[in-house]
Amino acid sequence: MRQLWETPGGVHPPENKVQSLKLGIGHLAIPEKLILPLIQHIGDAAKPCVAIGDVVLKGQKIASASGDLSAPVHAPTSGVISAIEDRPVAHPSGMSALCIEIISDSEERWIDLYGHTDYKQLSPQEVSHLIADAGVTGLGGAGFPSAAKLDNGRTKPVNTLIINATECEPYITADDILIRERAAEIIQGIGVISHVLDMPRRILIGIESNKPEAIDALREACKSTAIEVVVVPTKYPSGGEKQLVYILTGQEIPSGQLPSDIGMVCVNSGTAFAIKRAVIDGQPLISRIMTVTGDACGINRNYEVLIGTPVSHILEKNKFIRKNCSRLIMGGPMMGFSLSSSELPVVKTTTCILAPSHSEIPEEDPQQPCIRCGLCAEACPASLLPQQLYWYAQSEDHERLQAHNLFDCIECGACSYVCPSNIPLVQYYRSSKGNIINSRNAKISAAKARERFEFRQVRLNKAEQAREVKREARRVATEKAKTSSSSAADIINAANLRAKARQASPDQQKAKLERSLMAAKMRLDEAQERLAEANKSGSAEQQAQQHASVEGARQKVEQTKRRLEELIR
Amino acid sequence: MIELLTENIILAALVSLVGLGVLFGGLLGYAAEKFKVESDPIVEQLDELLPQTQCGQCGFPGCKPYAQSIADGDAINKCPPGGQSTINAIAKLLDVAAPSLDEEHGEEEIRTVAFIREDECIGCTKCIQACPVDAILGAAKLMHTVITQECTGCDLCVEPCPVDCIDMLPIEEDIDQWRWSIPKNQHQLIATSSSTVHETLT
Amino acid sequence: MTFKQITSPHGHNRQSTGRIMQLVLIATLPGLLVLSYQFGWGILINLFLAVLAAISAEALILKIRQRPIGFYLQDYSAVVTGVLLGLSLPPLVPWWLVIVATVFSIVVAKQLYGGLGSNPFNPAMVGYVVVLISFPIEMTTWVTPVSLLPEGVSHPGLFESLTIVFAGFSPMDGVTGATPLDLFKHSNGLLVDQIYQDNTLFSSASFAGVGWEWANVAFLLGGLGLLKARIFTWHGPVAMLVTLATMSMLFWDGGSSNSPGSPLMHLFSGASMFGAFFIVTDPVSSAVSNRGRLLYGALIGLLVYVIRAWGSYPDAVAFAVLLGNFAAPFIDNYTVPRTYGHNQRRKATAKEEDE
Amino acid sequence: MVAGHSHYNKRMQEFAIILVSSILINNYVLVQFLGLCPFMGVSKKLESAIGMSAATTFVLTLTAMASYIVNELILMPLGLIYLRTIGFILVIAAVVQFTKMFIEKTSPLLYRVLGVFLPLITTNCAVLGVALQNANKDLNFMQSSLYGFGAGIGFSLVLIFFSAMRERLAAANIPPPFEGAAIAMITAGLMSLAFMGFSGLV
Repeated sequence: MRQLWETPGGVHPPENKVQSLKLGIGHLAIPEKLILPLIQHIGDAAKPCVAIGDVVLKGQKIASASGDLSAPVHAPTSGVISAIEDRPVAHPSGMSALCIEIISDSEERWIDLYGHTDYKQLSPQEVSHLIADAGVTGLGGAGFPSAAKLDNGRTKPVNTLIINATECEPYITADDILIRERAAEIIQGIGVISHVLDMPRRILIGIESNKPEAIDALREACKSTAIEVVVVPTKYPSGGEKQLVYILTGQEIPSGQLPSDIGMVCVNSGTAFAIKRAVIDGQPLISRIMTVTGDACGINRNYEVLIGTPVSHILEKNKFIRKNCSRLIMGGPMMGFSLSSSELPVVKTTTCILAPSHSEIPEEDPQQPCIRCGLCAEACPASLLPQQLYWYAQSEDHERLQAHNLFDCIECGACSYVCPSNIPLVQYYRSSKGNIINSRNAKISAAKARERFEFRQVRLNKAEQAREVKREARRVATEKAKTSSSSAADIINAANLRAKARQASPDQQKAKLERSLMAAKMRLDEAQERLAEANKSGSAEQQAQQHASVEGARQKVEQTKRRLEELIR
Repeated sequence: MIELLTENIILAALVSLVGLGVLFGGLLGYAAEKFKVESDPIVEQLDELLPQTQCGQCGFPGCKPYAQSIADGDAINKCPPGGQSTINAIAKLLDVAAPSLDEEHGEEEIRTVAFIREDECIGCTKCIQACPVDAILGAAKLMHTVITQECTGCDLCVEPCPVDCIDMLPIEEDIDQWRWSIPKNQHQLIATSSSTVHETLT
Repeated sequence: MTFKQITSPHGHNRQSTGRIMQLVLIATLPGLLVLSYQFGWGILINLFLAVLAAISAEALILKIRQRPIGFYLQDYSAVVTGVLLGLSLPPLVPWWLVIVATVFSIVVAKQLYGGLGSNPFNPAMVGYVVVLISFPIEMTTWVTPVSLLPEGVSHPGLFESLTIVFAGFSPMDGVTGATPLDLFKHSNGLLVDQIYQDNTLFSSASFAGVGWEWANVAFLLGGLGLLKARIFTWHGPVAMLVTLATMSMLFWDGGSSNSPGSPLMHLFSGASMFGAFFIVTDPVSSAVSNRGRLLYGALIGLLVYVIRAWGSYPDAVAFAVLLGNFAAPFIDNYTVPRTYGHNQRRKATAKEEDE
Repeated sequence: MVAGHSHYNKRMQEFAIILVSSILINNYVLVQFLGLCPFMGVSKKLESAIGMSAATTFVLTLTAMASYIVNELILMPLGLIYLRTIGFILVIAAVVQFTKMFIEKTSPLLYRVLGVFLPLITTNCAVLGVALQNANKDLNFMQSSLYGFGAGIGFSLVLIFFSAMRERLAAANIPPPFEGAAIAMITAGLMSLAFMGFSGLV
């Protein structure tokens, strides 16, 4: 059995996973409208590449990635693009972001897909490009674009590929059911990933001990492969990337760095499945497995839900009773955030919709003062001092917060869970992190502003000096001029001399005269044409007028010719 | 010599103390030479803390002169763009109590950015000369526009514009600048029993 | 449908500050029973007075600061301070002395610093020290344990004790006597074995002074119960007791005349166990990290021994704890645990750049 | 050899007693209540407290030595005992001035942070107290300098612990009338209460 390491701290919240595992993966009716936010991942938002009114097929790309850290968005079903505008999005702030709305025609007409069952012939770059093009992002909840993560993995040698199937968050059973029903496809996905990462030495699947059926299914599927299924003791948060890497390998990811910096890549099992669908079946990421659970919902079950389905549509289909529900949570009870309304769409990172009853997750008790009892420090998996961080977050002492390693906090919620005084510690840390980042950015922009200001000062001084030098030269010249006391005649000659110097040299004058001669000739022909015209149709005084202008043009030609002969003599 | 001193005490007292004074004076003179000190680096650190808007609301032509005057003991609460956080930072550096912002120099508002209404701009370059950080793009008789990332919101350009086509717009927050706020200060909580409604934590 | 927005995490375990304080109160029961068995009704009267004074003082201050009284009193911290003071004051002390101690500890040592959680000193010990220094005579007259009472003399009954406490009558002679530590302090030249033979306090004791040894054992049991309930970690109490034992071992020269007593005697007499499990583990005023608590406990153990052996006060747990509290913030700055992803510990005063 | 050894042992024990008594038993700040103004003034930040305690220990040790020399070689033979105070003030002023220059050269930030409290060491009653007490107790040179050093260490120990505590109190929710110096005074009072536990130790 592989040696395991034990992470410090951690809590054991009631799992509540049984309710949603009674039934298999269900399917929902296609919602009438689908809302697809353009930012469903870490990085820059995608750019729409369709217009309002376009008819789109299922799986067609409707927004392309922009910038190096981004992911495209595809149409989850065939239909018509009805709007591209700002809509409220599932985000703790409750603010809105740019979304594309599709009215589905419920014909489910697929775009033609190009699967690559022989992905091994393709080079890792091409396969990674396929993954990127299919819009695959981390489905574990973070939403890091998978292609970017695998490319990171390729720049530095990767010796261990870890597939995260722990799913340590209570209530959520999406990965569990996916493994039970589609283990083989996940293994194929792992094959694709290891191909992209140039065959890492070790491939481990970390799964918690509270999922016996899933473990058997995985062992069955991995029998003939080099993949090792490792059963990890059940403890929240053993599923965090940093925690799982430590549990399986005993190594710690250095602060502020990625697992790829120590030769490891950690991918969620759902993402591996999506990668298989993207590369082998050519299907973009348009739907995901999601748990709908909580006592306020009549039916607790896992569904394969189209991305962009409004939460209200899902709740409707699961006998949801608004009166019983104390709050609506997207994600698990520990790290999920509460939604302000049920009209918000499901996105790629939605692992679960939790509608707990008042008894399940009761109203929050008001916060009592912190007695530094240290239960939070015992629960912290990153072995920080949450009570000191809270103390300095309260008094906004940024220096001390960073000295106590605030940015190593993974916001897992274990400390707030055990805090006897009900202090929302994680919110204190999130807002302090935000403030520190804001003040850091302000400092950077202030430094830039100072640089620009100093450069402007230098520029103005240089211009001033240049003007000064010119003024000086002119003063010296007039000075010299005054002291040389020459008479009035000399001054006139000097002026003439200056004028002649400015006269152009003879051959320049000849060229100028020739040009004016040609111009005069052209005007003469024009005048004659107009004269002929006037003779044909015009009245008497028009003919006289044209006659005069012809005469003038002819004289001009004569005059230029004469000046030219004079010059040649 | 010693007997002479021990008889008349006054002379002894005089000689000993003056002697000591002279001795220590000499010692300190020599030490002053050895420990010569050049310029004061504190101005640099103060300038670091100021928001570099070069707006002049503190009464000085820029941030550096104000930093210099703080080093020479000027009041530290004259910088409205920096606001209370800058005052606290300076107070922490100089280890003095942090006063509140001096109203006479202006209040601390949310950050604003200059914006030129392009249809009214006549291209007179007055604002370009006034902008301390060259954040306005344009040339004589050609269209002017403000580079929003570079503008520090010091509104020095608003006043010289003859057609008054520049106005200061607040920077609105979009979704990835949004930050969690610190929970309401629970010490003033008026909840008498545990079941009171905990108002929404925005 | 709109919903209320509440921060994550959404679940919570059933632990609460009030429940922790209640558990601490329950853990003091064994000690309370043994003490009142040994020393009569005095302890219970003290306890009752102290708790009453603590709650009313806290309620008064909360009223002045317009804070919701019910909400803050429900965390039982005032009751705990009252109980700790009640147990540490000598039985049959005058009532006003208990009131002064409790009101001073609640008002000055706790509420003045902003209520529960921001008081740097342990309120109970501050109250005890204030009273110990201002009224030395009342504080050092204890009651002789029940098994040593001369014939025909028994502990004053409840009513009689009340008259002693409130009306100020002096108890019957023979009822009051010295504590074992007192005896050692003023043993002026007697060899330890001599003290053990001729003084009844020790001769009929099993290992460290009649009555007191069982009280300490009872508090030890209460403390172990709290340890099992994971209310606090073992670091604080163990560090203190180990240091106290090793110090007394170091200076234990086989019972010569000026020896301050055997390690066993020190561990099980006076307020050692009570201090180790109920005062050193007060989370608010002690150090924060595990390594910090080790240092904090060791410092207190050392100071207890130093003052007991060479100081002028017989039992120094209160002074040692206050000195420990005084050093706790400094200890916290230098005992920050190593965080995940960092190769070595960082000081709390570390600047941004150094890693 | 044994005699030498025991003699050596006795001297070591004597030094230990001097040090323990000057650091803990009659600590200059919390038991003898000397040197309270820098104690209250500099203890807002830990860094400045450490800087101040180093400077004060340096001055105290130097003063103890210098005042011993001045007292033994000049004042005693000339019988000018009544000139002790003025003489010691002269010595202290010189030593502090020397330290001021030394610190300004080596670490300008510390010099800026200590600010007015560095020259204030001259008037710090603990420094004068040490010098006068040493002179009254007619100790030899080694003992008096050890007393000075012990007093410095005692002052530093208490100042550093107090500043760490005040930094924590800065974030506590103290009723407004008691914020700042008031709560510092009360905390110092409680600390001196704790130090009374050491009375009679030696």
